[in-house]
Amino acid sequence: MSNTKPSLTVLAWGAVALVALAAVMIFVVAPEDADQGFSQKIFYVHVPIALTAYACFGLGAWKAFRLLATRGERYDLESYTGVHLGTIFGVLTLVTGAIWAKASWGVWWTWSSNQLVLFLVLFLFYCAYFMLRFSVEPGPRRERISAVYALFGVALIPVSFFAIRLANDFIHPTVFTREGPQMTGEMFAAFCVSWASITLLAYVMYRVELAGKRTDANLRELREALQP
Amino acid sequence: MSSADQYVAAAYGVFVVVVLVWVAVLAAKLSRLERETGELVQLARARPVAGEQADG
Amino acid sequence: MSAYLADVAALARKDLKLELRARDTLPAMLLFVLSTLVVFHFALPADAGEDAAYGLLWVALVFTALLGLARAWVAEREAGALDGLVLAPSDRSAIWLGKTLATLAFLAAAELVALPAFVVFFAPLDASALGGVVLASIGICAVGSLVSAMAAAARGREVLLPLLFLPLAIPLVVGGVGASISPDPGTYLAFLGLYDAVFAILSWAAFEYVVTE
Amino acid sequence: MDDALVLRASGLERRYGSRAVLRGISFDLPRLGALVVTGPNGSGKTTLLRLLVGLAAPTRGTLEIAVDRGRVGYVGHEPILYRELTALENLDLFGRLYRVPERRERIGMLLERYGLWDARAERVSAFSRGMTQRLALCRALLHEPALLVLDEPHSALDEDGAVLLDGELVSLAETCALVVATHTPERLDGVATTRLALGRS
Repeated sequence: MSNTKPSLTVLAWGAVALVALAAVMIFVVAPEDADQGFSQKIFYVHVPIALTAYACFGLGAWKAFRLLATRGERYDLESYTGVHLGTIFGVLTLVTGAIWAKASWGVWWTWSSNQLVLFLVLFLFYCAYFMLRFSVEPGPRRERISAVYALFGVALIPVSFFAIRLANDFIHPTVFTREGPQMTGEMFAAFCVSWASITLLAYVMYRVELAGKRTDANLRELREALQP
Repeated sequence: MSSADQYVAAAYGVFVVVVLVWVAVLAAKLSRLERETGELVQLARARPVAGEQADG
Repeated sequence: MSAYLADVAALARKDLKLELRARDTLPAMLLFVLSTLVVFHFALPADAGEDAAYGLLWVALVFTALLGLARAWVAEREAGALDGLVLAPSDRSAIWLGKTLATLAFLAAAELVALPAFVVFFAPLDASALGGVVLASIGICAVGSLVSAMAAAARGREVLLPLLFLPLAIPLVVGGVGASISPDPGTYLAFLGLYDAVFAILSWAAFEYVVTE
Repeated sequence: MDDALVLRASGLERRYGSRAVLRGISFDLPRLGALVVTGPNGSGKTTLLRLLVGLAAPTRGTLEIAVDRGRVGYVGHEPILYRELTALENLDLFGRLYRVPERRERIGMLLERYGLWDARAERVSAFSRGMTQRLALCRALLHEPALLVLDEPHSALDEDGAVLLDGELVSLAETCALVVATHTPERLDGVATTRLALGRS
């Protein structure tokens, strides 16, 4: 079937170019932050990765919804890959966030950073997604249950964020907020390029991983068909 | 390297490492797929071609 | 609509009848919540403030609910009874609603024992705290019934259920504890209400896809 | 699908992961027809029946059924009853869910006809396999189905139980369409209008 999507190679090269441009923008063009100094550079990778993780979970949920709405068999692998990639970027968000917390406040973990805590909750939730998926027999039942769970995940994101903000009111009355640093033009440009590059990179990874999983499935079916 | 530089290097380093690990995992899958397709080709060749089977 | 509610009532009554006959879930939940509170007494340092006690009440309630949820679909799995319910012409969400109400009844019974015991052992509970318990219990049973139905279709379901349920229960614990200790419980009760609305509707709509192919 | 048919399957396929349990199954079933499905264990008989009653969805192919869910009766390998409820309680619950008119009378009549009236207040867990099978049949007939699907109904019955069932199938065949998976097709010769032999896939 003709694949109307932009070809993977074009996207891959695009991602490489964009990441290179982002690196230049971050380390050369963007000035150093006035008060945080050089460690503020982590901002340019940590926040885009977090936003990409949200996007992947959203993609996984959207494909899950399509699976439930149209019984389309192909959406299961797409939802699974989306959630898988979202979890990878989620872990990356936690790690880079911890490094930034260490650089900024000298502690590896802080419950007052709402976004970090949210990613911890989501990490627990989506690990359970894979536990669930691997303990149900392959077939329509597994696809539908995984899809429903992926949809719950997306509903959990805003609810948990609100809950964590509420929780911080009584765990740390003195809420330690760090508003976004006042960004100069170049800083903001560097952030946008970095965000675009990481999002595109994630999409390329999604397409490559999906191709791998589809080939795997096709091969199993072929092997079973050719079996004497 | 000042401590700030170390942390920035660590953050970007982790990002690059994770992407490379992902690439390595994909590479492993690719080589497995290559081996499996090879086996399937043998299986396909071993089967009598459908046409011959008719009068075989 | 009344036929739908009649189905829900019949299904919930069936669960209560089975439980009164087998008496294997409710007594276990009552003893579990009491022994958990006693264990917490020893777990808390002598000078621990009341806030810590409220936090532990919610840990006790969540894990007691988990005990009940682990047995939620046992009767349906024996002898393929769930297929019978799925085959019936009634809307499949009635199966979920019936199970949610039955589980809520068991959890309420356990709370009738746990809350007075908590007041005696630890600290007083005001109206907003009780409101928090009621609202959170609804959320626990609504989401829990669906999640335990998912786990029922999997191998290793006893291990899987807590993993699936606890992340979803975190907002409920935040709301419940907040309603107990915060000077301004209103926002927490409103948040619990929002959670119940969102996740009850989601569970109600999604249940059909969990039990059919 | 013209209305003389109650069931039409074309190119039905069902796959679990990569394993195809059913492939290329096609048949039609007239309104009052009786389909007898035979085949060794693991040939997909149970899977096909679960597809027909809607407990499973085909991976490929189409299945048209002229009967809605409320008019299908199914007796599977599992009795599909609550073990800790009594016979009466089981039939009462399913009777409500299927909105059976004059539920009590119909339950009494069925229990009487299948020799379970005396055991009506006993729990299914105390039933013998034969009694459980008969109660499962009562559950499937409770709402006067237009399509009755039976998965090896004779397997748990003793000789006179089987003879009783054969008699029932003959009278049932006049009022509803039948699909019976069996290892003893000869018992259904008088009733069968269509046959389907599933080979080991």
